[in-house]
Amino acid sequence: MDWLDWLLLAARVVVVFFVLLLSVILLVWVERKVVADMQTRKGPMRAGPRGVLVSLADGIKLFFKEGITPALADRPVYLIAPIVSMLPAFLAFAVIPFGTGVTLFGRRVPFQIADLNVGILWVLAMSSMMVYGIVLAGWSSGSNYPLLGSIRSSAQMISYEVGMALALVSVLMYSGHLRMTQIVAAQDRVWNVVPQLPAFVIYLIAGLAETNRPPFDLPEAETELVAGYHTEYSGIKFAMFYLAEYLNTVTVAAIATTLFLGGWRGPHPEHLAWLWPILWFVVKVLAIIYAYIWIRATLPRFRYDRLMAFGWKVLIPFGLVWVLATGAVIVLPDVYGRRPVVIGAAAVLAVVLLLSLLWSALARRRETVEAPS
Amino acid sequence: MAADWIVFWVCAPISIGSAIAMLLQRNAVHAALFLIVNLFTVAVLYLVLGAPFLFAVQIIVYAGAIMVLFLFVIMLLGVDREERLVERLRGQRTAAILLGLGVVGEVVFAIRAGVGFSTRAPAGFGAANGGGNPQALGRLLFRAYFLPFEVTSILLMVAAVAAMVLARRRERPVASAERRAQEPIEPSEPSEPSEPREEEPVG
Amino acid sequence: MLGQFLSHPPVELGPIGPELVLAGAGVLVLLGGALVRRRQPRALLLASLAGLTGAAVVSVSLWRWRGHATVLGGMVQADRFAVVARLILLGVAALALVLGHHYFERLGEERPEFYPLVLFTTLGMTLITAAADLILVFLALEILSLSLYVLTALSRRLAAVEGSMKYFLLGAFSSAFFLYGVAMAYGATGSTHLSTIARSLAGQTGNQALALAAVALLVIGFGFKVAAVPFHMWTPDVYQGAPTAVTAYMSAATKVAAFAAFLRVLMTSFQPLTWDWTPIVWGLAVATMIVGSVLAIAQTDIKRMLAYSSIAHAGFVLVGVSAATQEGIQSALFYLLAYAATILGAFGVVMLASGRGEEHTSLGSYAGLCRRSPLLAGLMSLFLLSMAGIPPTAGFIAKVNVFRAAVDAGHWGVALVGVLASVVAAFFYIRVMVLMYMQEPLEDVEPDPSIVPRLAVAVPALLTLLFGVFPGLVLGLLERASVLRW
Amino acid sequence: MIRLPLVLFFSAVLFSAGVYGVLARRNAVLVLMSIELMLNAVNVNLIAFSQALHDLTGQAFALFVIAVAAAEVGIGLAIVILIYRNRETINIDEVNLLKW
Repeated sequence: MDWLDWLLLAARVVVVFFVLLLSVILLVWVERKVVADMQTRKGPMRAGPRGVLVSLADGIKLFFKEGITPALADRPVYLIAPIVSMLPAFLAFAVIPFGTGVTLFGRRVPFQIADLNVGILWVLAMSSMMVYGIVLAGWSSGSNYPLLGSIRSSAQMISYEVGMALALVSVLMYSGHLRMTQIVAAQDRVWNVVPQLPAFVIYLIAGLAETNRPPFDLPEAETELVAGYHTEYSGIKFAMFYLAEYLNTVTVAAIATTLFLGGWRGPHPEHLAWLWPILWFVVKVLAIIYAYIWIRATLPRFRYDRLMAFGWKVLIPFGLVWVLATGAVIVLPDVYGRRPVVIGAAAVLAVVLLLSLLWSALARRRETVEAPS
Repeated sequence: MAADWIVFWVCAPISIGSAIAMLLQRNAVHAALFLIVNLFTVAVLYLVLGAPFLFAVQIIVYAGAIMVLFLFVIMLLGVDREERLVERLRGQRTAAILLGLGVVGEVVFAIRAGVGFSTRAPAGFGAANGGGNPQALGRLLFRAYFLPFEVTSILLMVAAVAAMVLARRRERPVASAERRAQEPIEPSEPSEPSEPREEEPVG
Repeated sequence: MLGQFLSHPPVELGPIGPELVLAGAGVLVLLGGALVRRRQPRALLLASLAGLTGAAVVSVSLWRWRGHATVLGGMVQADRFAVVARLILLGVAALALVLGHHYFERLGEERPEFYPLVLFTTLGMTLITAAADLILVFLALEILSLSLYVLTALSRRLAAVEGSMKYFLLGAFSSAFFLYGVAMAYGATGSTHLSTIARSLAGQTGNQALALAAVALLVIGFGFKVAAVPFHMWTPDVYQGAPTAVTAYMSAATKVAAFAAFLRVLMTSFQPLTWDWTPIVWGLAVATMIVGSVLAIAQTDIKRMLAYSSIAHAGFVLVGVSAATQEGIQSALFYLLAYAATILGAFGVVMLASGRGEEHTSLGSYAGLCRRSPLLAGLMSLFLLSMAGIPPTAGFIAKVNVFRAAVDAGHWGVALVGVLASVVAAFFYIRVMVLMYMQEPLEDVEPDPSIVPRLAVAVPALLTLLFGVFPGLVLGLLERASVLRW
Repeated sequence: MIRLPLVLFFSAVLFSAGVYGVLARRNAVLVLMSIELMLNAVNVNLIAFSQALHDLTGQAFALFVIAVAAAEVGIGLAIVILIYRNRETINIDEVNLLKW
């Protein structure tokens, strides 16, 4: 690598950083508008045309607001928590290929910051880091509501991370690669969403929980916990949490796009061949985000025990069965050939497993109906 | 000066510094945070030492799961108040320092005594890492080491069952109310003081 | 695609058959305890016993194993040493299950987890006796330790929980040392296979200094598990705090398993360094025998006294280990067999004689036991005599064998210290007998009248007598089992 | 490539820091964290050897160690919670019902 490579890398980092920030500003506006539309309201209208500058105005307001540190706060941790909550979202984006790349100065510039050979694990690692910001914020505030929110969130995020990891595992088993570019390359004929639909659904649900979006926004549950983990935060530090939350949403959507929706793939004309993939990528990410907003506008918040029960008793067993099924589909033909007996037996087994899952879920439903606590 | 050399000399001092800071920290949460820093720097060292897969695993498992569990327990128990660093048993700290120095000394001796390390395999690490580090590690795990792999699964199952058995509060009959009324609320256990915190919901 | 991963080397599952049976039984019993609505502890007990029996049958069939010496990528050794050690462990587990079933039943507590945990612990123990790779040794060690920490805390008594914490913290501490030792061995020789390490050290291609560091660290790790002296601090508390049935199990089985692995690692991997590690083992043996015997005298609680006595016994086994010969292995194996039977029986009697749970474990409550229950007093005396090493019992033969092995290997001093320590130890064993037979009962403790646990205690008593009178019954088998190759 | 003795020395320092923590700290959770530090130091060792020997066994072993560490922490914290429920303290000096 010479200086030009380093320069290009730095340029990509800076561009991605600012595009992400910009996207968050737009996203907040989009969310408010969409939710308003679904509730037949108009939403923000004042700042800019159709209120598009509303979040910018919010940001400026927060920036100039007085930052208050509670007397009981643990100062250093209180200060680093917002930063810690922002970092993983940015870092996770580093491995996502958002386009094919372009040739500049006679060298190939991929539209991706770093193509790690453990890309999918990097994503997992960063999503497991997301919990720290919230946990530390809640603890360091020296107050009860934040602490409760953070304890809830650490349990919630760890639990749903298992489900998310299972979804990722089945994808990586199916595509046989850990590297993001290769996973995208392996989707040249069929997007992973088709053969891996259950994993996609698991990932989307777990992603909601990981980003603490409604209906999984227990850590901040404003009706019960004031504002949860960021109750004691104000000004720019609060803005950072806000930013982190939306950044996480964008990142989760981008990962889902890359792993399941074929990444930047899509039909496009030869003209401006480098631009179309980026557009496809953005469109797909927006579609997922739209679905998230829709869910937010539709579903009420989960009760905490239901949330944990769903994560552990439905999502994780289902994910495990799916990993098993994926493995069987990949491996059995190699071992036993494509004999109808084997396929039949496997199908019967799969049906039995699914039925037993269903049965146990129903049985539990009956129990809770019988004995309300 | 190679890049990995620089990375090592940046990470190793931070790592040792944070380990020592963890030991001297009175507040349990701060100590946990320093341990997280330590684990991160060590993960980066794994990357430099040719183990990218372990780098990711280290962050996912240690920093992402184990340390969160630690923080969770520290917060849940509310044991994060300051700990007295005054030693109760006299000389224990001295003994600890001596033992620690002993370990370092032993290793230094071993290293100095065995200067010429036997690097038997002339083939480079690239050959061992054929097809990428995760792939090579996977082949190793599922061929030569598949018995330990399965044994690990038993270990994890035992651990899961065990943790559940230990941390579960004494079970109440979940069934209908009349059965609950007939049974004594606590299984009688004369040798133990009653637990006042029994009524809290399990988190 | 993943299919390429499947072209693995031929799989010979025979030599881990006992472990497979145990794992299957463990999972079944676990599911049975968790899912079956009307939990039947007796059904769980019978299922577990069936699993143990199956594992024992498979182990016996391995006596005439004709396949490769090591299987599954060199991970598991299929030799007779492992067969014998496994059989001892399985027998101990079966008796302990019967005792434990009775213990929790009498306490009125439902502990369906007890059975699968004992099965998994036994799995770890049997696996460690056959493990031919340090990675597997480490994993099996962790399985057995982790389950034992939980078994210790199973009764939820305060003393049990505190014992469990002490056990856990020190056990995890020691396994870190063990692990450091394994890392050193790997660095010194480039392998974790026991035989490859030995070949590398014998051929002088390995790094001797690192290997020595490895031996030292491994000895620390094993020393904790077998409760050898500078590393014995956890033993009294854990043995006293744990439910007595669990104490019986772990005092007997842990020592057998840990010593089996210890013997295998030292006598195969580090055989080329024999001259370097025997002094360490001597030192441990001497310290362990003396400290164990002397501290036992000061105890006023029967469980603590037996704990110190088990520490002293670890010292006697170490005497056999330090001989570093085939005779040494044989004598150590016989000692372990005799010790397992004796300590299991002794703790069984303690369980039956001390009321519900651990109500009466002070030595004082043993005064006049022969009035209240002549049978229990008689059994206890037999076990105490065996521990003291007095003739018609297995303990006598075991001690004689161990000392002879040491003397034959030229270690006079260790044998002499051993004899002296036995004399000291005999004092407190006989003191308990005097209490039982010659004093009036102080407290009115009704010993447990149940038949089944008494039978479970009578079996080791019979074995103690049998091996004491006709040691030839097993010595021949043990001789053929005490060949460790690399 | 970083010289092996340097890495070994580094890991020995980490390990002995862990040893010190186990022996000198009184809070059970911190003792547990110190044990994690020791295991971590061992992993550094294994991976350094793995690189020096051009052999992946060390990395596979480190993977197993991480799994075991996770299991150990799970059980250890469960025991800590259990003891806290009984005694409202996790200071291992105050847990002195049983003698050393």
